[in-house]
Amino acid sequence: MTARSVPATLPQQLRANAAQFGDAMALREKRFGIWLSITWTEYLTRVRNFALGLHRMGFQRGDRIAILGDNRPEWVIAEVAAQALGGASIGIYQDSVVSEVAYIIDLCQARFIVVEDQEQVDKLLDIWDDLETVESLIYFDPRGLRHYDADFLVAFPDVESDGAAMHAEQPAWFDEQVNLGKSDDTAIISTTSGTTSKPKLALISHGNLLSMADGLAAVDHFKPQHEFVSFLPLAWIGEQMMSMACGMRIGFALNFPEEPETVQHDLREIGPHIMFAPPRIWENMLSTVQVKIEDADRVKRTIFNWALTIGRRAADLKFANKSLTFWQRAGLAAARLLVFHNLLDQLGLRRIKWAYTAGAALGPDVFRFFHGLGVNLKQGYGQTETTGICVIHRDDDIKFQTVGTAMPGAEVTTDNRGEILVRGPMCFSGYFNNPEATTSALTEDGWVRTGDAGYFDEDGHLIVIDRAKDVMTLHDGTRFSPQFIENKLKFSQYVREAVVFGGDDFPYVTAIINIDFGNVGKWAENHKTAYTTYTDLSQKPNVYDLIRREVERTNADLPGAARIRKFLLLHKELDADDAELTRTRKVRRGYIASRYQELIDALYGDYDEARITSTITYQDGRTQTLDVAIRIEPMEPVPGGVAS
Amino acid sequence: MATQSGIYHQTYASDMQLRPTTMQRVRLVLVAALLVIIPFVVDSSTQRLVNTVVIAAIGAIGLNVLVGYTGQISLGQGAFLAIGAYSCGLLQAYLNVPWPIALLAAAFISALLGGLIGLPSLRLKGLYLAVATLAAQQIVDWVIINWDPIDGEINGRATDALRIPGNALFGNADLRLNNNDTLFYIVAAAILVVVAIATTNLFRTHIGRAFVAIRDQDIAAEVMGVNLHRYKVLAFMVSSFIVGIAGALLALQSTAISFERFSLSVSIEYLAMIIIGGLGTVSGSIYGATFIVVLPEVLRSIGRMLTGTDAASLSEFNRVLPFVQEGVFGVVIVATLIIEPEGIQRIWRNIKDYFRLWPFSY
Amino acid sequence: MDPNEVLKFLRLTYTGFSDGALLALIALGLVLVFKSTDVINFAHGEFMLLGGFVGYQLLTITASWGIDPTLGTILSVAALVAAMVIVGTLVERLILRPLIGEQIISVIMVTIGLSSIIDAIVGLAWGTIPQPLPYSIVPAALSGRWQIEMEGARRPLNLPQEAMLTILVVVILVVLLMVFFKRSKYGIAMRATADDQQAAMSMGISIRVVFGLTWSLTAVLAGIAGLLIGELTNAVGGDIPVVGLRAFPVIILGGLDSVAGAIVGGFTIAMLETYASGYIDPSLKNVVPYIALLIILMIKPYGLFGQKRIERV
Amino acid sequence: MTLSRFARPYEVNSPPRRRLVVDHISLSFGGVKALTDVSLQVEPGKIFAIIGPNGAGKTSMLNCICGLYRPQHGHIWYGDTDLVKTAPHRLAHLGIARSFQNIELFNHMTVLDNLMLGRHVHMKKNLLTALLYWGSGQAEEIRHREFVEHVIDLLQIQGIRKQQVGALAYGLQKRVELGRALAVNPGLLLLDEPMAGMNVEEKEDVARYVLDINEEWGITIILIEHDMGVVMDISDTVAVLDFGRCIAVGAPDQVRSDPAVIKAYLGEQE
Repeated sequence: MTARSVPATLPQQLRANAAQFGDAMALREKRFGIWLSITWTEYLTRVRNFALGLHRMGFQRGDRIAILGDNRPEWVIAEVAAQALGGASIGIYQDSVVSEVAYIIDLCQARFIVVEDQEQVDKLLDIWDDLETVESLIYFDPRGLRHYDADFLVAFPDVESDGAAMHAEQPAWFDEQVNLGKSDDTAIISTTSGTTSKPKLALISHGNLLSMADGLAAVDHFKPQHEFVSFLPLAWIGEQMMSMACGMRIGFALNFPEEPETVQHDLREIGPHIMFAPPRIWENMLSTVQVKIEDADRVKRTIFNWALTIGRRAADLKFANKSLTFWQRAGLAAARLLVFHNLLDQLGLRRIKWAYTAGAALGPDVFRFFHGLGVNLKQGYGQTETTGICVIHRDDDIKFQTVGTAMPGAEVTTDNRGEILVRGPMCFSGYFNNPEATTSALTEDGWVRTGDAGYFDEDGHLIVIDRAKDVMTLHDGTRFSPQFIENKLKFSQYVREAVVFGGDDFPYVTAIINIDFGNVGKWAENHKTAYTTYTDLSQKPNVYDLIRREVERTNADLPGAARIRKFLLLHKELDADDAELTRTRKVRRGYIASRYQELIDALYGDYDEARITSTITYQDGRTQTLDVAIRIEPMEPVPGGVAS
Repeated sequence: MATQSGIYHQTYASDMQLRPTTMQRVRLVLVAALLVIIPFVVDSSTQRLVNTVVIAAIGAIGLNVLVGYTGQISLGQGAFLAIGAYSCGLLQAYLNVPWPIALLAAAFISALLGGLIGLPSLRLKGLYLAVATLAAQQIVDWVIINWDPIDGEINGRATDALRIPGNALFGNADLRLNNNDTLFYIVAAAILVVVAIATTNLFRTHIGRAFVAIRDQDIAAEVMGVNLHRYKVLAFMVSSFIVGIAGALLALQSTAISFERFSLSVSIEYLAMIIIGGLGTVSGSIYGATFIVVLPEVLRSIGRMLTGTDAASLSEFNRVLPFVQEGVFGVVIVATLIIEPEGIQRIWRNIKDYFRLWPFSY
Repeated sequence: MDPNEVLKFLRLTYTGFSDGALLALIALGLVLVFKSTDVINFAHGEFMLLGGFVGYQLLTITASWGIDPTLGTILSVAALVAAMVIVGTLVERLILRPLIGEQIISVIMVTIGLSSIIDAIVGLAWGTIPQPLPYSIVPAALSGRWQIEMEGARRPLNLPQEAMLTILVVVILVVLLMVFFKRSKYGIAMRATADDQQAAMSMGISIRVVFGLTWSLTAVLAGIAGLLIGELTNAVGGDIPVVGLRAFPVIILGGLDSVAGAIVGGFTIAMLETYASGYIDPSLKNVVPYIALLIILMIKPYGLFGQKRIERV
Repeated sequence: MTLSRFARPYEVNSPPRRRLVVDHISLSFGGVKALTDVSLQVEPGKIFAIIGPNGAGKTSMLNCICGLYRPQHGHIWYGDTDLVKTAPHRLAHLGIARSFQNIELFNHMTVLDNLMLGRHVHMKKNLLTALLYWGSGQAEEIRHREFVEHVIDLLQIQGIRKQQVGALAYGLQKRVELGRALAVNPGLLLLDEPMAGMNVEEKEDVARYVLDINEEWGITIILIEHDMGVVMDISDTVAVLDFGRCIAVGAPDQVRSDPAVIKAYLGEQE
C-alpha cells in the first residue's frame, strides 16, 4: 500500500494511522482507577494478533462475529480484527435479555461471539443449545468464569497469543488479508432500532462508514488531538459512526469509561471535544442541572437564572442569524465568565467544540438551553440504514425546529406522500437475509425509504415530523406529532418518559407518563411525603398535582385540539427488558398501547381509576405480580362532552 | 474558578499528586511568593510577630500530628516545647554547640523523651490520657523550676531563667539568631516549609494512615495489622520531634528562657490553635497558629485606637486589655466549637467549595 | 519518739485531712458532671473563682447593711446558691448543649474556652488583687486554734479550727447529695441517666433537664468550694483556679465516674501532697500527685474505682 | 503485578493457607459463659459458616480467633501458631483478616485509604521515606495502590473510591469493609454478618463476592450469617452454636436435618 492512497477499509485505515501516529494514544480505558492507554501501534498489533488468532480458530472471509459487552478496547479490537479478515461484526446491546440475544444471533448466524464477562456468558449458555451456528465464545473479563470448563469458552488473550505465534511464522499474512479488503465489503451489521417491529440487520460497508466520516469531517473539522468519550452502546449505529468511522478516519482517541455508573465523572475527567448522543442524554443532563440549581442557595440560583436568560437571548439571536449589540456581547461574556464556564466544566462539556443529537427529536427548550450555555449542539437526522446521519446542522446555520441540510455526498428528498428519501455513499446495501425488507426499504434507483414524514422549509432545512405512521390526525383534522407533545412534557425534570395517544381512532389526546424516580423522590422528601416504591410514589395525590402543573404548562403552548385531556402516571418505569422501549430507549408506542389496553380504555372511558395487574421482572429473572389502582387525572373537558 | 475537566491521570503517580489542578498550583505559588516577600516589606516589630507565628505554626503542626491526626489528646504541649527549648539552650550554654546542631539535637532529644511521655498512651484512652499528659506537663514544669543546672544568671542576678548565649555560626557574629530577626525568619520559615511538606507527605503513606486509623477506629486498625503500641509511641515521637524544633527555635530566638513560656496555659493556647485552625490538617495548624498569635496584637491595636492618650486612660487600658484578650480568646474557642467545629481550615474549604461547585451546591 | 516529730506528723495529718476534704468537694463536682454528661469540666476552677467573688460581693453587701454576720452568712450563701444555679443552667444551655455527642477534645476545649471567659469576666469585675472577706463566715464556736498538751509541757499544736469547717461542709453536702440521689425524683433520674442514657430516655426522662440540673448542681458545689477557700485563706483572689487544677489527679486517681473515688482520691492526694512537702521537699507538693497518678494508672487504667468500659465489636 | 484483567494479584503474593483448629476453648466474662468447650476445624480453601441464635457466642468466637478476646481455656491453632497467644495486630501478618458486625471503618478516610490501610502489613518503608514521599516510598504506595485497585474492581466500588467512607450508604460501607479485609491479602477471612441489613439483591451481590473471593483468590472463609438460605447455599461446612456450645457441625444438608439444631431454632421462634 502506498502512503498516499486513501484507505478503503477500517483495518487499512488503522494501519495507516499506526504508521502516521505511532505512539500517540488511540484508545484509553479507565480501569483500576487510571486511564490505561493503548497507542496506535499497540492497537494495530492487538488487532493483528486477535485477527490471526481468529483465523486459527477457523474464521473465514465473509464470516460474522457477534460482540456483546460494555465499551472496552477488546470490543473495538475484535471488531476491526474480524474486518481485517474480511468479516463483519455485529454488536448486540449489552443489556439485551436472553431472548433478544438469541433472536439476533440466530438471525445473523455468527460463528464466533466475543463477550465481556460472566453475566453475558451466562446468557449465552442459557440458549447455547439453540445457537446452531456458534462455535466459540471468547470472553475478555475472566472473573467468575474459573469453573466454566466448556471447551468452546476461550479467553481473549489466548486468542491473541495464538495470533502472535502465527504472526511470527507468517509475518506477511495479515497485511495481505488487509489488502484484500474492499470498500464494498460489509464492515458491520447493525440492528435497526425496531420501534415498530423486531430488529432487522442492516449491512453497512466500509465505504458507508468511511464516507459518512468524510462527510461529517467536511462539515466539522475534527482533528487527531481531539478527545472523544465512547460511552453509548457500540451496538448503536451512532456510536459506530463516531467511534469507529470518525475515530478511525480522523485518528482521535477513544476513551472508555470505567463503569456505566461512572460515566458522568469520567466524562468530566476527559473533557471531550466531540460528543454525539441521543436526546435522552441531553435531557438527563438538563434535568440534573435543574435539580442541582434548585438545591443551590439563592445567590447562586439568581446568578444562574440571570446568566441563562442572557444565554438564551443570545442563542435566539444566533438562531435568527442576527448579531449581538455591544451590551449583549458584554452580558454574554459576563455570563460565560460567571456561570457557563464552570457549569460546563461540571458537566464535562467545557472543551466541547461540536455536540450532536440524533436518533429522535430533541425538545426545542432543551436545545435552546444548551445553546444558551454556549454548547454548539447540532441536530442531525438519519437512521441505521444511512449509517447514522445524513442531514446535519451547519455551525452558522442552526434552527432548532429543523435537522439541517444534507451532508456532503448525500441527497435528501421527499416523495409525493411526504416520506423522506435518502441517497448517497452512506446508504446501506440491504438487510441481511431479508430480501423483502430490502426491497421495501430501497427504491429501484437507490433511494432509502426512511419511513419518516418530513418536508423542507424555505431555507432548504429538513423538518422531520415523526415516524410517518405515528403522525396523528386529530379530531379537528389537523396532523400532529405525538413526539412533539412528549418532548414538551419531558422538558420537566419530573417527567422521565411520556407516551401520548390521540390521533385517528382516539377522540382526544391523552398521555401515559413516567415520573422521574430520582427527582420526584427528592421532591417528595422535600415536601415531607413518605413513599416506599416507585409504584407507591407514582400514585401519591400530591405527585399527581405536581405532574398536573407540568401538563398544564405543556397544554398552554398547544393548539386546542392537541391539548392533553387526561393523563395517568404509570405504576412502573418503561423498560427495555419488558420490550416497552427499544435498546436505544425509544418508546415502542404500538406495543405499549396493546400491553396497557386497560389503561387506554380507562383514559377514553368514563373512569377515575383503572386497575391493572402487572408482572414485574427483576434483574435476576424473578417475577412478581402486582395489582395496582392507577388514577386517571382529567385536565380539560373532553370534546364531545364525555365528562368524567 | 475551578477547571477540572480535561484533567485525567494515566499513572498512579499522577493520580496520587496532591495538587492536580492549575488553580491549586497558582495558590501554592502565591503563598510561596508571600513567604519570600515578607522580610522585605514589614517593619521590625511585625517581623518579630511573624517569627512568633512561624514558631507557633511549627509547634501546632507537631501537636496536630498527635491530637488531630492520631486522636491522642495532649495537655502537655508546654512540656514538649520546654524539652526542645532547654535541650537546645543547654547544648549552647554548656557545650557551646553551634545552633544548627543544637537545633537538630534538641529535636531528637524531644522525640526520645516524647516517646517516653507517650508510654501511658499504651494503656490509657481519652480523658485518662489527657490527664496523664497533664502529669507530664506538671513534672516537666517542676524539673525546670527546681533543677539547678537549667537556672542561670542574668545581669549578675540568679534567676530561674536559662541564659541563651546565641552561639554564632562559623564564628560570624552576624549569623546569630537572637539578634537578627531576618536571619531568624529565613531559618524558621524554611523549617516551617519543610515540616509542612514532610507532614503532608507522612499522611499520604502507610505510617500516617495508621495514625489516622488509630484515631478513627483503633480496634479495627489493630485487627488490620497496625501495632497500636508502636504507632502510638511513634506518633508521640514524630509529634514531639516537630514540637521540639519549635521549642528549640523559641530558645534560639531569645536571650533567656524561663518556665512561664512552657506552662499549662501554653499547652492550652496550642490546643486552641489546632481546634480553631482545624484538627487533622497541616494548613489548619498554620491558620490557627497565625490566628491565636495575631489576635491579642489586633485587640491591642484596636484598644489603642479607642483609648485616649492621658495617663488615666492608659492605665485603665493596661488594666482591661489582658482580660479582654483572655475573654476574646475564650469566646473564639467556644464560638468555633459551636459554629464550625472543623475550624478555619473548614471555613476556607467551604469557601473554595462554594466556588469550585459553582453554580451548584454539590 | 521525738515529740516534735509527733507534733509535725499530727500537724501534717490535720492539714492533709482538711485539705483532702476540700479536694474531695471539688472532685465531687467534677465527677458529678462527668457521670451524667460525659464531660470533664476544665472550667470547674473558674466556677469556684466566680463563686468566691460572688460570695465576697454578697458578704460585702450584707456587711454594708449592717446585718449580723450569722444571718448575713446564711443570706449570702443562699443567694450564692441561687446565682450559681443560674450560672450552671446558662452554661449548660448555651455552651455544652450544642456540643452533645461531639468528640472528647471538643468538649475539653469548650470548657477551657469557658474558663477563659469566666476568668476575663471576674478580672474585669473585681480586678486581680485578692479581696479579704468582710467578716468570717465561721461560727465563733469553731474559730480559734487547737491547742494540745504533750508530755506535761504545753506544746502548741496551733492549728486553725476553721479547717474543721471544710470537713463539716463536705460531710453535710455528701449526706445531702446522697439523700437527693436516693429519694428525689430528679436525683433518681440523674442516676438513671448516668447508668444508661438510651435506657433513661426510653423511660421518659428528659436528658435536657437532667443535664441542666447536673450543671447547676456542680456550679453550686464549685461556688461553695470557692467561698470556703476564701474563708480558709482569708481572701478571694485570682489563684483559686489553681486549687481547682489540683482536683484533676484526684478524679483520675479515683476514677472519673466514681463518687467514692472522688472522696477517697481527694484525701489520698491531699495526704500525699502534705507528707511529701513536709517530709521531703516543699517543691514536691505539685508533682507528687501526678507521679502517684501515673503509677496508679499504669496498674489500673481506669483509676481506683472507675468502671472499665468493655469495647464491643 | 500488572493491570490486566487476566492477571490475578494473588498469584504474585499468595499467603499460605493453613488449617484452623479451634481446640476446646472456653470463654467467660466475669462468670457469664460466652463459649463452653468449643472445638472446630476449618479446612483450607473452604467456606465455613457459623450459625446460631442471637447471643449464641458467634461473634465471641471470631473475637477469640483474632485475639480480641482471650479464652480462659483451650487453643486456637492456625498452622503451627496458637492464636490464643498471639497479639491481635500479628493476625494480619499471619494472613488473617476480618470484617465486623457493626461496621468499624475509618470514617474520616476515603474508601481508597481504608483499603490502603488493609495493605499496612505489607508496607515496609520507614519513616524517613514517608516524610520525603520520594523514590522507594512513593513506589511502594503505588505498588499497593495497584493491589487495592484489584480489590475495588472485584467488589465493583469504582464509583466511590475517592469518597469519604462515613458518608456512604450502609450497604456500600459493608462492601468497603469487606474490601479492606481483602486488601490484607488474607489466607483466612472472617466475615461477621456481611449481609446483615441488606435487601435481597444486595445479599445476592455479597454472596457472589464471597464465592468469588473463595474461588478466585482461594481464600478460606469463616462466615457468620443469619440468612439461612444464603448460608446453606454457599458454605461447605456449617457449625451451629447455641448458648456458647457447639451443637452440630457438618455439611449444610446434614445440619439442616439435625434434631438438636431444629430444636434450638424452633425453640427460638417467636
